[in-house]
Order: sequence, then structure tokens, then C-alpha cells
Amino acid sequence: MRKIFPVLTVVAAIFAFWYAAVPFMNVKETLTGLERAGAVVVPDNPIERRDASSFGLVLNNSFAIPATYAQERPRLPAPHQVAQDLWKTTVMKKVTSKRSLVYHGWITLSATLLGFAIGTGAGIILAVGIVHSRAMDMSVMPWAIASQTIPILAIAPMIIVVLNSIGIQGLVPKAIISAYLSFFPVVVGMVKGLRAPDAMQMDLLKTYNASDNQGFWKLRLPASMPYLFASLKIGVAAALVGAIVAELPAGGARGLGGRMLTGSYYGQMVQIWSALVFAAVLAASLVLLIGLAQRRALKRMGLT
Amino acid sequence: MVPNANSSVISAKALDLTFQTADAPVHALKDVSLDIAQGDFVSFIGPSGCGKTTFLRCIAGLETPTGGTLTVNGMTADEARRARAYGYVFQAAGLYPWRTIAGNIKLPLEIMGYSKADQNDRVARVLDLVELSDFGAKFPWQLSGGMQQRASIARALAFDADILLMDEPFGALDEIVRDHLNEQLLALWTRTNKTIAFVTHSIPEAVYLSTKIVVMSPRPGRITDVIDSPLPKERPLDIRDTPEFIEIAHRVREGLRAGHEDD
Amino acid sequence: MVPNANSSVISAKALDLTFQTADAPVHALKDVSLDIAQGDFVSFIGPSGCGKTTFLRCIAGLETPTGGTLTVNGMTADEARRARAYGYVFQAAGLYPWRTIAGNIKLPLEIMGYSKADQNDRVARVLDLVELSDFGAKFPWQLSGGMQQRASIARALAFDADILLMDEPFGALDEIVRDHLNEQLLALWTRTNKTIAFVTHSIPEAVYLSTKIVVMSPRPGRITDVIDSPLPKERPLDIRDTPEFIEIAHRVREGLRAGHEDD
Amino acid sequence: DGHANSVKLQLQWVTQAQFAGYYVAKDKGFYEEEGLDVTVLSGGPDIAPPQVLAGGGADVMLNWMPSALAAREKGLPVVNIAQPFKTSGLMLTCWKDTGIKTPQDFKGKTIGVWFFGNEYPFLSWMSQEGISTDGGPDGVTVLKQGFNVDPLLQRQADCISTMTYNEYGQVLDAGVSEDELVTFKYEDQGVATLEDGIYALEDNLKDPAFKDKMVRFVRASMKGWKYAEANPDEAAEIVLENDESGAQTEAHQKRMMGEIAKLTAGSNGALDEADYQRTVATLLAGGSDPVISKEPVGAWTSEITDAALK
Amino acid sequence: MTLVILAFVIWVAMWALNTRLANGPRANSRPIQLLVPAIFGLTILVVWELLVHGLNVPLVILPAPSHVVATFFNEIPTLWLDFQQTFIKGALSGYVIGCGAAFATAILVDRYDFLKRGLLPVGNFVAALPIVGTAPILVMWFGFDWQSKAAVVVVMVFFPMLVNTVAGLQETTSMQRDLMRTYGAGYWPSLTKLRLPAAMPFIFNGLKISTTLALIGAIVAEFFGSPTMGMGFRISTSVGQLALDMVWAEIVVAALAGSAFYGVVAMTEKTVTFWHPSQRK
Ligand SMILES: Nc1ncnc2c1ncn2[C@@H]1O[C@H](COP(=O)(O)OP(=O)(O)OP(=O)(O)O)[C@@H](O)[C@H]1O
Ligand SMILES: Nc1ncnc2c1ncn2[C@@H]1O[C@H](COP(=O)(O)OP(=O)(O)OP(=O)(O)O)[C@@H](O)[C@H]1O
Ligand SMILES: Cc1ncc(C[n+]2csc(CCO)c2C)c(N)n1
Ligand SMILES: [Mg+2]
Ligand SMILES: [Mg+2]
Repeated sequence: MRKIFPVLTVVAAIFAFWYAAVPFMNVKETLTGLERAGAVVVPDNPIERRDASSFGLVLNNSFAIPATYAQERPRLPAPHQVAQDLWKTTVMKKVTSKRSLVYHGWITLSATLLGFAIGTGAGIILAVGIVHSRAMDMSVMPWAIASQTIPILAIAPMIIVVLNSIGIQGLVPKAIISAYLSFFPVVVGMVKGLRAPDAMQMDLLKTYNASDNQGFWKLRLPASMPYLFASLKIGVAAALVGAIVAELPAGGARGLGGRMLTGSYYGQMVQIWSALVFAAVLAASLVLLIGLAQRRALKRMGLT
Repeated sequence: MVPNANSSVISAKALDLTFQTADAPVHALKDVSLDIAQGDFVSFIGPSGCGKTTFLRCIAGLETPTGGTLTVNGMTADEARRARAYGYVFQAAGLYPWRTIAGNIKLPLEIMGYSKADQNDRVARVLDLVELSDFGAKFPWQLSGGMQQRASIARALAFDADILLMDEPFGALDEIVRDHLNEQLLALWTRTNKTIAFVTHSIPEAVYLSTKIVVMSPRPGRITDVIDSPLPKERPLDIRDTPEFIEIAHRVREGLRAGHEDD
Repeated sequence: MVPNANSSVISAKALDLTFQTADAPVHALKDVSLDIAQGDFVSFIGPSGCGKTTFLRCIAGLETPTGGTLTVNGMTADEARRARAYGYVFQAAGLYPWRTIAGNIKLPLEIMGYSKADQNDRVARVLDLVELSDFGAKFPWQLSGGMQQRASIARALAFDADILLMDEPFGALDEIVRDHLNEQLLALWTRTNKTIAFVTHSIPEAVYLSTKIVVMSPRPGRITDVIDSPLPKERPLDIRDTPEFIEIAHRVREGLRAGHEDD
Repeated sequence: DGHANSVKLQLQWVTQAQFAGYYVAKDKGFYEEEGLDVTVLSGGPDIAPPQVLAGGGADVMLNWMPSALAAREKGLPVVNIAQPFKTSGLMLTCWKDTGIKTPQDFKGKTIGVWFFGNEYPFLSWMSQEGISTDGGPDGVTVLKQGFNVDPLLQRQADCISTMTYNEYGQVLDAGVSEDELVTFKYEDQGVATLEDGIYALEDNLKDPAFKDKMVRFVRASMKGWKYAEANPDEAAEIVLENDESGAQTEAHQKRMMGEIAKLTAGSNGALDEADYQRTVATLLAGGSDPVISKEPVGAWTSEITDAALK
Repeated sequence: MTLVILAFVIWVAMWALNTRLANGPRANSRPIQLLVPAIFGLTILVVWELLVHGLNVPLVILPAPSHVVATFFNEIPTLWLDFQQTFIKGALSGYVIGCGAAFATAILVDRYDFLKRGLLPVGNFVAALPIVGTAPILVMWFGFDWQSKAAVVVVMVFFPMLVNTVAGLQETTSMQRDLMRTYGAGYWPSLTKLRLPAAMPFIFNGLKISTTLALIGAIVAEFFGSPTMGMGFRISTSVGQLALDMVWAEIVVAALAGSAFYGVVAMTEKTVTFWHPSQRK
């Protein structure tokens, strides 16, 4: 309760603000629609209204406020409109239906999970290489950082095409783009983690004349676990973003990214909003799940 | 101090060590010669930065001297390290937090390839030795600082090394706990007849424990005094209020102050 | 130990403090009564966790007792804190790394609104007092631990507080440096006639410095002995090898051990 | 072997009735009758079909001729092998109340344009009208239009690009009546360029087996188109079944099919050379930075349609 | 084929060279630390060049680096225009507004524990919103010009900056806070003299993370509507025109600008947090 109450308050405040903002955001289109239907609105000219302030428009046409909450193409959908759409596209549709968000969510999720697995694996391997080889550390690390300044959306289509041309299609290209985003936090975290043992812990092994291999399995790897989990949380959220980005050029407009795209293509703002909310919930659940795994694993390791 | 190859377990001759650092080289050890015989309990005392740790690390083969010779069990220090000739106890317990106390003590045994059964035997034996038998399944953070330090000593005792190198093992503990551990360490030393090299900051601790007290002084790190203790092997804590004890302590303090005044 | 409102700078009566923690409440102070007179140098000694720090924090108004009364300079502890009645020195120097030594000493002066000129005067004066005049422009990490600790004492002296509260200020330093700082602290105390409450783990330190030694014992934290020192105000370091000194030290040790055996 | 009979077709947009002919041909078994195994790959705003073709991800693509000719100049020799769309559906849709009546009234207005190679007909039109496209009171301010009609509805732009069969309908669906709008069809302005042609790589066309495959593909596709023209509602249903996004609605696709049928009506699949010449002329005239700098050679062939229509 | 083999040989040779340099006696000197990554980067370019020619990769899929470099120098005026539009107007203004707002919010959040416990979990949720969904909405709200790009950047950098600053403001040890209490110091002296300076390393961490986010955000937002200039505009339209050399030239600009931006912030960090152990040697 102590934890949930402030969150609920903030959420309530956000909703209140959101509801309050809806009339101002939607008033212009609403008035145009009402005017078409025969209502008298001030001013009665859409161009004047375009240049007028939303605030004045709402004040002068307060009768239109209810209608701002029921627009079909709102600039800002009201929370209940998003909730209704979410309800309609998750609970009311069969999960196998192409109109079900769960169906699209699963498509995105499968690419995310595969990409996350690839990214994490690659990240760990790279980190091990960096920690064990000075040459790799010095050559690769600066470029790994630079690689993150490249806008992924710009090269995603190229990646898809290049993979396509060597016969890789479907889930894998999306997963690779998703992996591209998730590997970086894992590399950074794991390099830090594998280097976490202090000089004394390393010296202890030296007094036992332990091999590098033993040092890795008995010291570096366990010591890196807290870092690994922390970066997995960042990585999984990044993997989801990657999968969604990859869905734009992947064709077929499937998945949550596809929903956002077609929503934007057909001006279905509500559809974008519900896909957004669904994606955020998905991300939060994935992070939560990793958090749970973290708690269990670290507890079993005696680290808490 | 005539070197005697037969009885000397550790023998340093004209040892020199200079660290190359970014700005100026640091002369950490200068012309250090010392012989430690089988069964000795040698304490190193001196102000911070005088090279106590560095000397211990040279013996352990963790640091390579830039001059002089050093033999441990008749080998070079590095060979001795590879032969696992010693157990090393650090200032902080340095137990791995993801292993239980028993698991921590097993660590060197796993690395050295002892059989599973042997590992368990040994863990049980050394846990008993440091009076932690009931705590094998606990994680380090569930124990007090003193208990952790005892576990780390057990870890160094678990395999068959005749030499015990201890770098301020009780530095982080409070005086009462420290007294208690000192008593136990003495008992253990009497029972096992190991050779112990022990670094400390505390004059009473050095005097109470040692058969030989090595006073060092800094810039460059060197030995300024070696005091052979006339105290008997059996030492109750009360011995610290005896005139002999106070006399030796006084001599150590004088030695320290002399070294310090060089600054 | 009859309370005397006129000469008592700090006066605690039947002080009680229980921490509410997640599992069980911790009874940190139980029925603690003590009077400290103007110009006293009082040391608190006792095993870890006996409530030394807690008691000092109560005096400083950083902790609120759950029972009993406490007056500082005739006010409540919290009023005294707001009136800036004392300077507090922590175990670690705790200098802000982004300020120079002079800047660190200026910190309380800035907060208390001293004029710029006054600030500089005072900084110069206390730097001189702790023999750090040449280091005002250095950053903390450029100084040794002992110098940092001296700077933190200077910081507590910079403004006009008659009381100095010190919580193991030399705990992290090596024995030689510590001896030196003890000497300086005594000199400072003689010169300024401040009232000092001083927490320590070290028996020699307590005996060497104090006019009054308060022995505490844990679970629950309480005072088990209060020893008034017969040593003269002038104390060379050598005084520690005198029989009087050893006698008091012995009494403190006995007091400590007695408290410890309750476990 | 199977490879000789498999065709991958890359569309230039998401699944919609704009591509009904191909979905119908597949669904009705017209491809199968020709012994072909056709995969239809849907596109989207981030997919450049020529790139897919170059990468070998598809055998044929649909494309607007400006973009195809640009690819040709960039060294990717694509060839138009059939032109199922006779007429262009591209137009500008403007609010009437902005006072725009003729293209000259664009001056000082803000206009949304699709880029991605489709801006050239617009630029060429504006240069013919003598209107600068760098903003200012005497020029137009050009926006790179996203994928929807909101800029018009929300009056961020005075005019936007629409297709007769899609975006224009979306504007009307938003409650706007046709009286409130003014439209300029590129076709009417004489700057129309050919849309939705079928293109293959020149090198592949040297292979007789591939050529034969294309002949069969075009023949079956045209059969699909003609079927779709005749049965628009059924065609729309077929498109809906093939939509993987689940975003399309029946009403919208049926109307789209109706409009598409008007554009394909005049074509039997063969490219009309006059239309081609007009497209090239428009593009060569295009502003300061023309999409193609010289008359293309070999950019189209009638061989395939000739054989298919025999 | 020979080119491919040559590429392979060069790769192996570079790796051998770098291994020697990295394990050599002067490995910690500044020149070597710059040389090793430079050799690595150069090798990648050479291998890329050789493979593109050796495998006859079509220009419209992957241009050779030499080609990109040529385009880069030929198109400097255009690139400069795009850079101003996207980086100066979009990314930088959004960065300043976003980080500034996050900073102010962090101070507030830090003051009121209730806000902290309420806002941070919600913030983490909002931070997970993918840009692909938010960009079209913000373009619709704020128009086609740089304002909407700045808005996207604000949304992207706000929460990382907020979380870092809040964490930083809590970074003080209880001893440091107690010291302020012994001086009877109020909220503002504690904030300006203790908590803000102590938070600086964290604040800079947030600022550094935000640099790359800002650039990526501004570029990607242009995919969803823009005036006829800007790096994202150029990238998306050039893909349509198969001008891949131009696309890569813009990517080079993005990488250079991003690295430089990061570098400037990192350098500022060095001077501001000179006192932090990670900055000393
Ligand atoms: N790896 C190193 N590189 C450079 N200088 C070093 C290194 N290790 C130690 N030193 C320096 O060598 C000198 C001796 O250090 P050492 O740690 O042996 O002192 P010590 O007597 O153990 O001190 P303490 O009581 O503080 O532990 C010091 O001046 C120290 O700064
Ligand atoms: N804020 C707190 N909350 C709960 N328990 C506390 C708190 N502060 C101290 N304690 C407990 O109160 C008891 C007394 O603590 P205190 O720090 O005063 O001991 P101390 O004598 O200063 O010990 P040390 O010598 O280790 O510094 C201990 O058991 C400690 O765990
Ligand atoms: C980014 C982008 N913009 C425009 C087109 C041109 N185009 C071809 S089909 C079609 C759909 C019409 O409803 C449109 C707009 C494209 N291919 N990609
Ligand atoms: Mg040391
Ligand atoms: Mg304490």
C-alpha cells in the first residue's frame, strides 16, 4: 500500500491532466465537424479557427466540450477511448485474429525474445573477449560506442534487404535488428561486471595458482551476475523497441510496429495509442520478469 | 641473522623493489634482508606505506622484486606460489559473497583438484579449528566481521601449506574481538607449528603474538630493527600488563618513532 | 555526578533510545545519565555497537532520544544544534572532494553567513592551528589521511563553538600518525579550553587524552563505568609507559571485558 | 524445376485493393494455371522495391516510373515489362476556403508532397508553372508528407497529395464534403507519370526461361486485373483476406477497388509509348534537380506483353 | 575472389598488429591508445571496400566507403543544411529543453518523497514507449518543422535524465548530510553546497546518455514528416532514390556529430567533476 499509493496518485493526476487536455487538443476538428452538422460556432470560419488559440475556442464554444471526447480521429484520444480500443482488440477478439492486439503483440514478442537472446549471447561473448584480450578491448570498445550513434531506423531497411538477399527472411532479420539494440547495454554491463572483482579477489586466486579458466568460472562470472541482470533489464526494453522498429521495413505490417504504422497510415490515432500502451505494458512486464529472475537468482547466490 | 639454508623457510637477501608509476618511481623496498625459520611467528610493523604489504606480496610471489634474491622453501617465490606453499590472509576477509562459508573454504580445494570427499573432510576440520562448525551453510554477510575473518583464516588453512602469510588480518575489527582472535591465532600456531608472517599496525598485537618483530620504516621501505621476543610460547592476554611486555612494546615504539623522524 | 546546572555544559538524565527497525527494535541506549562540565575532555569507549555514536549523535541533536532529558548549554539538543553550539568531527574526514581544503573549512562559515573577510581570517587561523597553512589550496585527495583528518578538525573549529564532538576521528589512521594527532589535539584543547566529547575504540588513546573516561557496554547500550583520570593536564607521549597510565588502562580494560562477558 | 516456376512479387505499399489484380490472380488460381508459384510480398513506406529487386529478394516489382527510372540512372537496370495502370491516380487535394482555384494560387501556401521518388512530378509541374518550391511568399512551402491525411484535416497544410483511390477517400471519411475541397489531378495538369508498372531486372530478361516465366506471370496477372475490374466486391474481399495487418476495413477496400478499376480500365497490360514519352518529358523537365538527366534507353520492353497477349 | 582473400589477409594482419601493440610495453601511452582503435576502424573500411568490389555488391545495396567519402565531400552544402536543421534546431534544442526540464523535475521529485515514489515507476513505464509510436503523434501535435523533432527529443531524454539526476541527488552519504545538519543548514544550502555537487557525476551520466538519444530521436522523427531538409528527411528520401551513397554520407555525419556531441559533454564532465575518483588518475 505504501508503495502503490503514490503511484496511484500520480497516475490519477496524469489521467486528470489528460482528460483536461482533451478539449483543447481536439477543439478545432470538433468544431469543424459540428459546424458541418449545422451548429453555430464562433468564429464561423475554419481558417480563423486555425489561427485562434485553443483556449479561447473552448471557452467560446463550451457546448462542444462533450463532443471533443468522442472524436473518431482525435488529435488526443481520451483515456477511455484508448481503454475501449484496448478492450476491443485484446479481450473481445480471438487471439488468432489479425485484428487482435494479442496476436500482433505475440509477433513482436517472438522477434523480441529471439533478438534479446541473440543480443545477450553476442554481448556476453563480446564482453568476455574484451575482458580477456587487451587488443579487443582497445580496438572494439570505441567503435561499439560509436555504433550506437547510428540511427537504427535508417539502416534497418538495409539490414532487411541485405539479409533478404542472402536468403534470410521472416523472424530472423527482425530479431537481428532487435539484437543490435540490446547487445550494447549487455556488453557495457558485462564488461563492468567481469571486471568487478577487486585486486584482492584476483590475488587470492593467484595465491592458489588458479588458471584463467578457473578464474572466469569461479570468480569473474559469479561476480558479474548483478551487473548482468541490471543490463538485461535495459537490454530487453531495447530489444522490444528494436523489434518494433524492424517491423516497419519488414513488410506485411504485422506486429505492434505494424499496428502503429497502419494506424498512422490510416489516421487511426486511437489504434496507435493502444498499440503504444500495449507495447509499454509488454516492456514493463518483461522488465518485471527479469527483475523476478534477478531476485531469485541473486537470492540463491546469497547476493541481495 | 646469518642465513642458514637448512632451517630458513623464507630467506630474503638485499631485496629491492621500485614501482614505476606515472609520475615518479616509488622505492618501496630497499636492501631488505631477513631470514624466517620454520615455526617462527614474525610480525612486521611500521607506518603506513613502509612496504610491509609489498614485502609480504614478494614472499607470496605476487610482486617481483627488482633486485636481490628471495627463496621460499628453497624455491623462488614464484615457484613456491605455483607449488601452493603458503596460505594468504588479506586485511579484509574477502569471502566471495555468493558462496557459503563452507563453499568459500572449498574454493582453494576445488581449484587444487582435491577429491569431493577430501574437500568435505577438510572443510569440516578447519571449520572446527576456527570454531565455526555451525556456520558452514551460512553466507558471509550473515556473520559478524570477526567470524568472517576467522572463516578467511580457515580458508588459508584448508590446504596443506606450512606457511601462513597474513596482511593485517584483524585491522578492521574492534579491540575486544581482536584480542579474542589474537588468542585463538596463538593457540592455532602452537598446535600446528606453522610458520607465520604477520603484518600489523598495532604495537600490542605485534608484541603479543610474535617470536620476532620486524620494524620497518618508509621512503624507501627498509628494516630498521628486528626484535627477538623473550616472551614464552604460552601467552595469556594478561601478559600484556607485565613489565617484559611493556619493555618490548616500548622498544618497538622507539624504533617506530626513530623511523618516522627521518621524514 | 550530582547534576550542576551552572558548570554542566552537557547533561543527560536517564536517557533512553530505541531504534525501530524492520525486524526487532534495537535498544541502543538505556538509562544513560552523565554530566560533562565546561573544559572537560570526556572519552567514550566500549565495544562495537554499544551506543557510543548514538549517544554523541543525541548530544548533537542528530538523533532524538525516546526517553530521559538532555540539555546542551542549557537548551535542548536540537536548539543547541540550531544555535550552532558545537563542532562535530566524524570518523572519516568527510571533506567535500570538490572543494579545496580552504573551501571545505569555509563551508560552515558560508552557511552561517560570516562575512567574506571574516571567513578568510578564520580559515587562515585554523589552518595555522592544525599546521596546514601551506595546503589551503590543495584538494582533499591530494593530502594524506592524517592531514585530511586535521583539516576536518579545523573545519569544526572555524566557527565559535565551545563544544567539540568527535566520533572516532582517528579510527582510520595508523598508530604513528595517530599518536601525533593525539598530541596536537591535547595541545589544542589546553590552548582553547573547549569541552570535548571523544569516542574511541582504543584504550591507550582514551587514557592518554581524557580527563574522564566513560566505559560503555552493549545490548542494551549503557554506561558501566566512569573513570576520572588523575593524570596531569600536561601529558608527553611517554606518559603512556608510566605505571599510573598502565593502571588506568588496566581498569578500562577490565571494565570493557566485564561488559563484554554479559553476552 | 520449381525455381523456374516460382515468382516473388514485391509490392510498393501495404496490402490494399491497389494490388487487387495480383491477389485475385493468386486466389483464383490464374497463376497456378500458368504453372507459376507466386509469392506476393507486401511493402510499406520504408521498403524501396528496387532495392529488394537488386538484393535478389524478389523477381519482379511494382513501381512508379519516376522511381524506376531514377533507379536505372543509379545503375540498377530495371525494365518495365508491363503497365496494368493506364491512368494516374495522383492528385493534390486542397481546402477550397484557402482561396486556391488554380495552380497559380499555390503561391504562399503549404503543400504536402510524397517524397521517395514521387516528388518529381510535383517539382516538374511547379517548374512548368514557374513557382519556386523553397517557400517564401511567391513560392510554395513543401512538406514531406507522412503517410496520412491529418496534415490537411488539421490544416497544417493547405494541400496534400492524395490518391484518388485511397487518401482522398480518407479525407471524405473524416466528414469533409467534396464541396469543401478543390482537387488537381496530375492527369488533368498534363504532368501525370506512369504508376504501378511491373518491372524486372534487365540481366534476368536475357534468360529465355525467365522471360517465359514473366510472360506467363503478366498474362495471369492481367487476367486477375480484368477479373477484379469485373467483380470489384469479390476482389476487395480477397484483398482483405490477404491483409496481415488487420487494419483494413471492408468499406474502404470496396471503394478503393472501385476507384482502382477506373485506372486499370484502359490497359491490357501493354505500355503505351505515348504515356511513356510524356512521363519521361515530365521528369526531364523537373526543376533544378531533375530525377533523370538524360533520355533513358531500354527502360521498357514490349516483348513480354507482346508474347503474353498473343 | 582475390579481393576477398586480400580482405581476409588484411584482417588477420591487422589483428596480429593490434594484438602486438595492445600487449606491447607502451600500450598505455596516449598514441597507442588512439592508434589501436584507429587501425581497427581503418581495417574495417578497407575490408568493406574490398568485399564490395570483390563480391560485386550492387551500389544500391551497399556503397563502397570510397564512394561514400566522395559523396560526403561533394555534398557538403546539403549535409551542412541538413545538419543545421536536424542537429542544431531539432536535437540540440530538444536536448536543452528536455534535460533542463528533467533537471528541474528531479529537484522537485527529490524534495517530495511522495512524488519520487509515485513518479519514478510511472516514468519507467513512459520511458518504454517506442519512438516509432510517439513520433507520428508528436509530429501531428507540433507540426512538420523542427519543433516536433525537439518534442520527440524531449520525450526521449526526459526520463533517463530524470532518473539519473534523482539518483545523483541521493548520492550523498549520511555522514555528509549529517555534517550539514550540525551546521543547522536548511534545504537550499544543503542543495547547492552538497547535493548538487555530489550529484554531478550522475547528472553527467544522464547528459551523456541523452546525447545519442537526442540525435537518434531527431533523425527518426523526420521519417514521420518534415520540411524538405534534415538528416532524417535526406536519409528516407535518398533510400527511395536508391542514393545509398548519400544515405551513408548522412550516417557518417550522424556518427561524427553524435561522437563529437558525446565528446564535448564528456570533456565538460572532466572539468566539472575533476574531483571524482573516476576522473583522477
Ligand atoms: N602497485 C603499486 N604501484 C605503485 N606504487 C605502489 C604499488 N603498491 C604499493 N605502492 C607504494 O609502495 C609503498 C609501499 O606500499 P605498501 O602497500 O607495501 O605499504 P604498507 O606498509 O603495506 O602500508 P599500509 O600500512 O598502509 O598497508 C607505498 O608508498 C605505496 O604507495
Ligand atoms: N539508524 C539506526 N537504526 C537502527 N539501529 C541502529 C541505528 N543506528 C545504530 N543502530 C544500532 O544501535 C546500536 C548502537 O549503535 P552505535 O552506532 O551507537 O554503536 P557504536 O558504539 O558507535 O559502535 P561502533 O564502535 O561500531 O561505531 C547498534 O546495535 C546499532 O546496530
Ligand atoms: C514513402 C512513400 N511515399 C509514397 C509512395 C508512393 N506510393 C506508392 S503506392 C502508394 C499508396 C497510395 O495509397 C503511395 C503513396 C511510396 N511508395 N513510398
Ligand atoms: Mg599494507
Ligand atoms: Mg560508532
